[in-house]
Amino acid sequence: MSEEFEPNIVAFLCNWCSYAGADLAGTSRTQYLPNIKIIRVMCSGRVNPLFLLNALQQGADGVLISGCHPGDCHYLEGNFYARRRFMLMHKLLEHVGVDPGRVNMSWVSASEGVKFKDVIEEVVTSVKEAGPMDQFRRRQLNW
Amino acid sequence: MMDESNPYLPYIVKVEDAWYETPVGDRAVKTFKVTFEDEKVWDTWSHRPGNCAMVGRLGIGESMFCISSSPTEEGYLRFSIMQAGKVTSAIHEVDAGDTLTVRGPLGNSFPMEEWEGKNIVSIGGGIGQAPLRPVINYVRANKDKYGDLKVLYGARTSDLHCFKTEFDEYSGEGTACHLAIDVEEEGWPHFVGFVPDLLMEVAPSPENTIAVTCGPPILIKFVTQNLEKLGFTPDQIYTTLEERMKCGIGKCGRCNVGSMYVCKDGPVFSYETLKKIPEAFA
Amino acid sequence: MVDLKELQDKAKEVISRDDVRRLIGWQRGTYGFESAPIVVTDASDADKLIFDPTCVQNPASFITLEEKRPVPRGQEPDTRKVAVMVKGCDSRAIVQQLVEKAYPRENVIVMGMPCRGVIDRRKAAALFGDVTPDEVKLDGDKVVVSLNSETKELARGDILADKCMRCRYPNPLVSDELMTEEVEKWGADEFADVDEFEKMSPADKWKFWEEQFSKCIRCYSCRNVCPMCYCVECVVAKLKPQWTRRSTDISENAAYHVQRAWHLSGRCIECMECQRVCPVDIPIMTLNRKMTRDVKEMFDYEPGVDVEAEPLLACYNPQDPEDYIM
Amino acid sequence: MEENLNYKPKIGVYVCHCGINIGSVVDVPAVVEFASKLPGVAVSREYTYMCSDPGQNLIKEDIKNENLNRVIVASCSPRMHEPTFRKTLKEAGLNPYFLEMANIREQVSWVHPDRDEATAKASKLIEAAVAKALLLEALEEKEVDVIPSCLVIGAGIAGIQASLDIADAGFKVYLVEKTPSVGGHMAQLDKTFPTLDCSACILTPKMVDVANHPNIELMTYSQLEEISGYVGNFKAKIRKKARYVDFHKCTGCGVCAENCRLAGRVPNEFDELIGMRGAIYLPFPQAVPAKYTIDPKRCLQLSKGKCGKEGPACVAVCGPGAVNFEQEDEMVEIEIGTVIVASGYDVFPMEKKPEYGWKENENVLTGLEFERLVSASGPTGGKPILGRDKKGEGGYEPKKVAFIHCVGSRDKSVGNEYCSRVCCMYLAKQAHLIRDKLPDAEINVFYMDVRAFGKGFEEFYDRVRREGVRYVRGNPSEIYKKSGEEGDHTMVIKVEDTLTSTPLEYEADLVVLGVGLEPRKDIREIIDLFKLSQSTDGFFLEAHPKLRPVDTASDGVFLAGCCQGPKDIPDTVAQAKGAASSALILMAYGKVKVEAQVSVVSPDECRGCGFCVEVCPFGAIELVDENRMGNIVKVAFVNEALCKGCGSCAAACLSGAIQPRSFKDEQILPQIAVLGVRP
Amino acid sequence: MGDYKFAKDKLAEVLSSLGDYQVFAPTPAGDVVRFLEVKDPAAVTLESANSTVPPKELMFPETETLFKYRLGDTGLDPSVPDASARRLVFGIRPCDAMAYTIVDNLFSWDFTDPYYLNRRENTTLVGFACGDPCANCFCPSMGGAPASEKGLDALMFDLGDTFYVKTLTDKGDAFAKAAGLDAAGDAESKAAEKQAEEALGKVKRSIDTAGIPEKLPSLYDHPFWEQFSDRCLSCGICTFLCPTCHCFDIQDEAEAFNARRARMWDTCMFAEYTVHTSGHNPRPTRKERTRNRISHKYSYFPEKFDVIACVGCGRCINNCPVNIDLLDILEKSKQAEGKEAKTA
Ligand SMILES: Cc1cc2nc3c(=O)[nH]c(=O)nc-3n(C[C@H](O)[C@H](O)[C@H](O)COP(=O)(O)OP(=O)(O)OC[C@H]3O[C@@H](n4cnc5c(N)ncnc54)[C@H](O)[C@@H]3O)c2cc1C
Ligand SMILES: Cc1cc2nc3c(=O)[nH]c(=O)nc-3n(C[C@H](O)[C@H](O)[C@H](O)COP(=O)(O)OP(=O)(O)OC[C@H]3O[C@@H](n4cnc5c(N)ncnc54)[C@H](O)[C@@H]3O)c2cc1C
Ligand code: SF4
Ligand code: SF4
Ligand code: SF4
Ligand code: SF4
Ligand code: SF4
Ligand code: SF4
Repeated sequence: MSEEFEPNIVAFLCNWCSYAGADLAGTSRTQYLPNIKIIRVMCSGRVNPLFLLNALQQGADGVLISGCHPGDCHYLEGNFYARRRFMLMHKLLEHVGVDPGRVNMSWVSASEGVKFKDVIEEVVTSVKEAGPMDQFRRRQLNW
Repeated sequence: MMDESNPYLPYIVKVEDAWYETPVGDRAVKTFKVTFEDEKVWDTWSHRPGNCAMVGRLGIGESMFCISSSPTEEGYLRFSIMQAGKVTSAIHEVDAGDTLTVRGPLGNSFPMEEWEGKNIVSIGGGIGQAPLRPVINYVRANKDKYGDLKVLYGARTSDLHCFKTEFDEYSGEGTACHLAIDVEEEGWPHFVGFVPDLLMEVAPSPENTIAVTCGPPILIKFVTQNLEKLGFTPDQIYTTLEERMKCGIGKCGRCNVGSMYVCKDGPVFSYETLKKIPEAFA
Repeated sequence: MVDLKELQDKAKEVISRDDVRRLIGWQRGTYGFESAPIVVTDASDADKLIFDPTCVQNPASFITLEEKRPVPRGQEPDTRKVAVMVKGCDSRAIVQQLVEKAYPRENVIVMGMPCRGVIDRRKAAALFGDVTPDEVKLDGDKVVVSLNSETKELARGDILADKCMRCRYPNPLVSDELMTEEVEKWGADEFADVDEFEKMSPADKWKFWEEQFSKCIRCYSCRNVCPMCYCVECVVAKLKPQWTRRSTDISENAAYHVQRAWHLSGRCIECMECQRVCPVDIPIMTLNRKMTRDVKEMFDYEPGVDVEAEPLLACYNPQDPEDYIM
Repeated sequence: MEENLNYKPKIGVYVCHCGINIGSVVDVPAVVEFASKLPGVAVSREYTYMCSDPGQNLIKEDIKNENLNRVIVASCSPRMHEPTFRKTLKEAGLNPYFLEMANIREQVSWVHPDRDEATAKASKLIEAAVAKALLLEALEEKEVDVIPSCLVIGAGIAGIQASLDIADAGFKVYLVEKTPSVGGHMAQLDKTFPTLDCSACILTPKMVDVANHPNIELMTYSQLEEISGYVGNFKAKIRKKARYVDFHKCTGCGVCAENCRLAGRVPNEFDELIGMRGAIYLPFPQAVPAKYTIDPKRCLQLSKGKCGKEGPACVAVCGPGAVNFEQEDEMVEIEIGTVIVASGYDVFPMEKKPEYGWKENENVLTGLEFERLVSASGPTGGKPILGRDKKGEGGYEPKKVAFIHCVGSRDKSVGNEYCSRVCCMYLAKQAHLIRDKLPDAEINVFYMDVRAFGKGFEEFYDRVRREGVRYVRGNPSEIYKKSGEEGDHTMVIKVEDTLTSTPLEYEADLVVLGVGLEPRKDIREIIDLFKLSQSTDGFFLEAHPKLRPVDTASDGVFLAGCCQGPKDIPDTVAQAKGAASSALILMAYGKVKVEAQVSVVSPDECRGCGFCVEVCPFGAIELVDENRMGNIVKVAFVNEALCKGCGSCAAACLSGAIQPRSFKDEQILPQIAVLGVRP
Repeated sequence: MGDYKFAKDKLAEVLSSLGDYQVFAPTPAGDVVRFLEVKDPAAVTLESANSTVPPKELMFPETETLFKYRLGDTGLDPSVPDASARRLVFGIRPCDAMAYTIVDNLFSWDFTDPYYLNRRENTTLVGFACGDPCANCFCPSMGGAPASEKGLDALMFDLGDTFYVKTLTDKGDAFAKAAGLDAAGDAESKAAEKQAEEALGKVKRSIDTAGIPEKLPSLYDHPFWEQFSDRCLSCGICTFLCPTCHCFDIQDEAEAFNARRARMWDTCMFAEYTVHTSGHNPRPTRKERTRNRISHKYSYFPEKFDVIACVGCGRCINNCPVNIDLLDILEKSKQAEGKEAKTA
């Protein structure tokens, strides 16, 4: 095994588009990096921006939120809210010194299995560049 | 007794048995019968009716509960715990074979010796029966030392009665048991109404009698009022208080009522004492 | 200038009304350069009210801080109005509270206090030390401090709060009655401080915050004083689930601050109370101002100026920016 | 099985090999072993095909024998088999929502070839599923009855068609029309492209049908005022406006209108104001119902309190004594199970394009005005005569006619980016009509491009061109009167020929503007009632542009016709039939399932800010009074029949007071805790 | 016990020579001063009158692990501090040192608290007399003084160019020895005495506490509390920054399989401090909480431990963002008309 830093990334995917897109990547046997662990939510609008913070506290090196393209939300407007929220949260985290490469968002539709893979690759690369996340991480071992 | 050098360290206890007193669901009461994992603890352990202990689950936290078994029941401790918040929910997940933590005994206790020779009336409501149970069992085990024992107990519905089977046992021994529920139910042979009303109906004589009561604050309030109406003097009435607590050893601060720490100076108080502390009924 | 007598008489009249329960304003503090808030419930206390550059606190906070006592059975809750004196900046809190339906508009009587600036006690302490002035007033472009029967004139920027130097709303944006003439707007806000901060690298930013957040003792004063922080149960205090732990360390402290900055984005009305109260001088506004600026830039949104506005994060525009989204 | 609802979680983990799909990559036995050690896990097993009957039986047996109360299936995507395993749980007597799935096929074995990596990730995903499963709750699946009746809003061709279909299927319809007559825009048209049927000829029979159908309760001159409830169980309040004419007594003879003191002096909306009516009127001769209506704003008696010396003429002449000035609006309350919105469109308001000289010049007409002009039932009896005086005399026939395409469509400057889809064709139709009526006229059509995409459209367009209609590619920048001289009707059209890039000027004495279709000006009324959304063009937003084109975000509310977007009559009718069938499905089945994974509010934590109310795309949340220890406060309340469980509200709520079941913060945070830790 | 001195410019040297000790001294952290472990003696400041955060955190840290364990195991690993370790607090103000003597009562009554007490045991306190008390100090009223020796092992005075150090206990002597301090003479001790007296005169504020502990309970229902509590933010500043406040919360924290039980500062000014799970709160509003804070310090604590839980450092007054002034409250309480304690 190489010594290279393998980031751990938590992804929040909406059930109808992005999770389906990930499924499509699966059914088409599109290989991608295993660094991403997916949490399924019904809508990207469900993702509380504080989840990101929590993920970073828990030790995730990066996060991804993905939902339907604007206008395609299964619930009509959930992703519009999500977009606003994460535009802001992204900026806020950047402001406190979290490398912007750690916080990622994408629109992946149910037909974009390939895009899903590309997104993963891009995210893994950008998180790798940012390095291991130590800023907010709970320092359990020092107790 | 507790680890003298570090009162924050709990004992590990094994759950011997656990069962629901009331139907499963929110605010259910579950009883846990536990023994120390380290049997040597028994050598130094002693508790009295009214004592409490911090029961906890590692990884979640601990909360204060009264030890609901009497010292006369040997070889185990019992706790009856209502599911309420974080810790109690986690404790409810535990079953026979699992472990919990216990830190105690804590707090003061009922002055059982002082009461010798007297009649005892126990008046409880809901989970408030938990601290009364050891008193009842202590008196039953020392029948000769005490006068008459009367047990009054009520809950909202018959389902919500804790220690249901034990009341038959008491009656079998000749102890007067008066049970109540708040609203009519089919086939309920006993009293229907609130405990303070039950008390007036039973109307125990204050003559050479001690009344101990525990239940929700509103119950305690009206029971004491009614006891006074029946002629009980404040020094004949005892109750236990409940305040939020964390350390249980008079340090963390939050359980004070006036200058008293409920965890140390209580939870057992005579009504005579409480009358002087305005915060006691806050 | 405010005629204090007139102000107090007006207050007396208001608090004497049958439908008014309390009146919130300022009174002289016991020491230093800051006044103390006062809640008047009896007309006789109205004489204590003042208004001058020491009146820094935001009285709107106290509307939502008030805890409702349980109403004994058979009794009616006291639903009489609350009168509140507000400066321009404070009034934005009322606007935003109304946007968030914190209370119905008719429940408050807003007494508007056009304002020309208030003292920053830290600046004052640096200039004068640990003292209590006899009087502080604004005279044209100067701040006049009388101390031990001497008077000293200062440029406004030397002693007034930063927020005042960039104030765009010196006149209350909502009020039932203005207590004095409106004043002229003088400030502008270019967010130069935010721009300056943003020049730092992520690593340097974190270094800065790490030092700042480490100091936090989690007294939550910043939250409690904030007129927009009035949740029944704040997420930081929740046990089920527990988002933030009570223990103080850099992880939890940072989480607390980011969480609060997030909750205040599009809601913070820049009264700067949070930063003022922090006993360990954490520059909380550096977070809030960044959000304020971004919210304005990205969504053309300014909280606390329009009662009819929709809350920023409860609405969207299909054309919202999405530049970093893949 | 109630006993299973024990606080101590007993989890069964079932790892599927999926033949070799999973098993060939993931070390399944190792994963099973790993899972068995996780907190709360009582059983951990593997099987070749979990979804097969034996696989499912395995789970069922364990639920029964081991008293399991949570089940994790680690296999394919939950999008595939969640319903399957939910059913398994249900059949075993366990609440189906005690299921959690770990997707170790699509997300692991099919995408990560490395055995170690795949096994590690599969284990993590299962661990996260266990963490969540510990906190799962039992949910109740509910069905509600559907009241077998439908409210149709708008009686244009869309509303008419939908009503007839539903009524024919045997269900009750309440058809509500704002104006005094049914028919909508189609009734205003003369002929219809591309077949040139006479609009009235094909529409009038249907209009009569809706009025006579035993299952249709027609409410014209009426308006929906309030709607509450949810799919299957709506309550509506409808205002029947006072006509001041007794509906039952009026025979439709029309003597009143003839004798009205304002007869011929009130512009008629139906004629796009180019024709006249009286204060008491029938909008057009074929109007249904054929009952007269008094315009309260114009009627002298109603607006001034006095009509002539002898009192209202209409009263005097009406034989049956139908005129009744005392009449008041009537409120009707109905209960319905479904709703079809068919409220139609408005044409582009020319006020937004003053450069075309509409309004100042009587010979610049909108397409719709032109329809009335050439209609046999129109003000000129179908003759294309302009500039008649008030008495309807005089006037001239145009010699040069210009048609302008895309007026108010495909034009960002007026805010309409979309194509109105009918203008190209109706202009072609109208050019043809002119050619028909005025064979010598010079006809120029100015267009951006011609979209003749429908059945028979291109052929029709060809035919029109062959008839000597000249198509000039260009978008006029200005239209103005050539001279101020009396009798000179010539208009100048400034245009750039975009094919040759030459600026040109054309003359015409009749200009017809191909105005586009816009959302109705009063569209908000309906949006506010139903909390419907609008797409960017302002028309109602359908639930899915492809797959649910007649549904809306509000269950049980369907769209038909131009209210959803511009379309021609055939498309309108097709959509109306679609909407009718969607409504019929609900009514015919009689029951509808409501989402179980809906949001709940913890009223003790809610601060009543209403953020969630604003956010909810389905209008499922409202603020209600809550007694908090004697103090009345507002808190959010979720109508479970409306909530779809998207969870947008939860992310908007600052204090976490509102939570979607099965996706609560306390259920997601443990997943994050497991997956966040760096391996 | 002896008299010592060292030149002011030797401060860094003295601090560096204390290698055997873990030394804590007032150090600027951002814009505030706090007692931090001395890493760089040059960073130490003796300028500020009082550290913002009191040195109580050295005995009773903001967050402290009580014991660690692994989830699933039952072995508990208590992290009790070593009582024999050597720690030294340099430059502690007399009020803060006196505060320890008050808090000691709490941590040693009945059950003893090894965490706090072991640290107390192993710590040498080198005080620093105040020459210029700050505006809201009132230590003399509380039995202290700008140069009080209570609870200290040594007391240091700033005599211009030199520091005069008076050792008070064996621990103090050990410190003087370890630091290699020079002997001081009469001149220095006289100067110090004079300075102490002058400083005493400079204390601006005071309160006569006589009768307050007895009176407060009679004011239980008195509306005068509301004059203050109405503007209270219910924040924890006054208590967190009080050197005698000692309340704490206990919580379990788990990280994957590692877990600990820890305690962290808590305050009676927080609404959730006393709330039961049922939602019942015996102190539902700021009135009860304000009353409890004052009553606890000035009545309940003295009733139990015979000493008022306040040293007059003025921190709660200085830092309260809404000018809730302890002395003001106490004065008002003296004026307020009490009534017999309510009998239920
Ligand atoms: C002396 C005493 C004896 C008790 N005996 C029993 C008993 O025998 N059976 C029983 O079911 N309950 C008993 N209780 C109540 C029990 O302590 C609470 O229900 C329990 O602390 C709730 O904790 P939680 O973690 O589940 O709730 P959370 O809301 O998660 O707890 C937060 C913290 O609040 C405190 N707290 C919350 N509610 C109470 C309360 N009602 N009383 C005290 N502290 C509270 C605890 O410190 C707890 O750790 C007793 C309480 C006291 C003080
Ligand atoms: C100039 C012109 C020429 C056209 N020519 C042709 C053609 O030749 N061939 C062709 O196929 N198409 C043509 N069209 C298109 C055609 O008009 C539409 O396709 C058709 O009318 C759409 O019908 P509808 O029922 O959806 O809407 P509408 O006809 O607009 O009907 C809507 C009805 O709903 C009523 N309503 C609205 N709101 C409410 C409410 N809140 N409550 C109650 N009632 C309400 C209205 O009063 C109206 O009666 C033409 C359009 C124009 C503008
Ligand atoms: S006021 Fe300051 S110290 Fe207190 S919680 Fe806020 S930032 Fe932390
Ligand atoms: S965050 Fe600070 S500046 Fe913003 S509203 Fe709250 S207290 Fe005022
Ligand atoms: S930080 Fe957030 S949850 Fe807490 S009070 Fe402020 S807005 Fe509410
Ligand atoms: S989950 Fe979605 S549909 Fe349900 S109430 Fe919340 S926002 Fe509305
Ligand atoms: S549930 Fe949340 S968002 Fe909705 S009103 Fe309550 S506090 Fe506001
Ligand atoms: S510091 Fe002041 S505002 Fe904060 S709790 Fe104390 S008294 Fe109240």
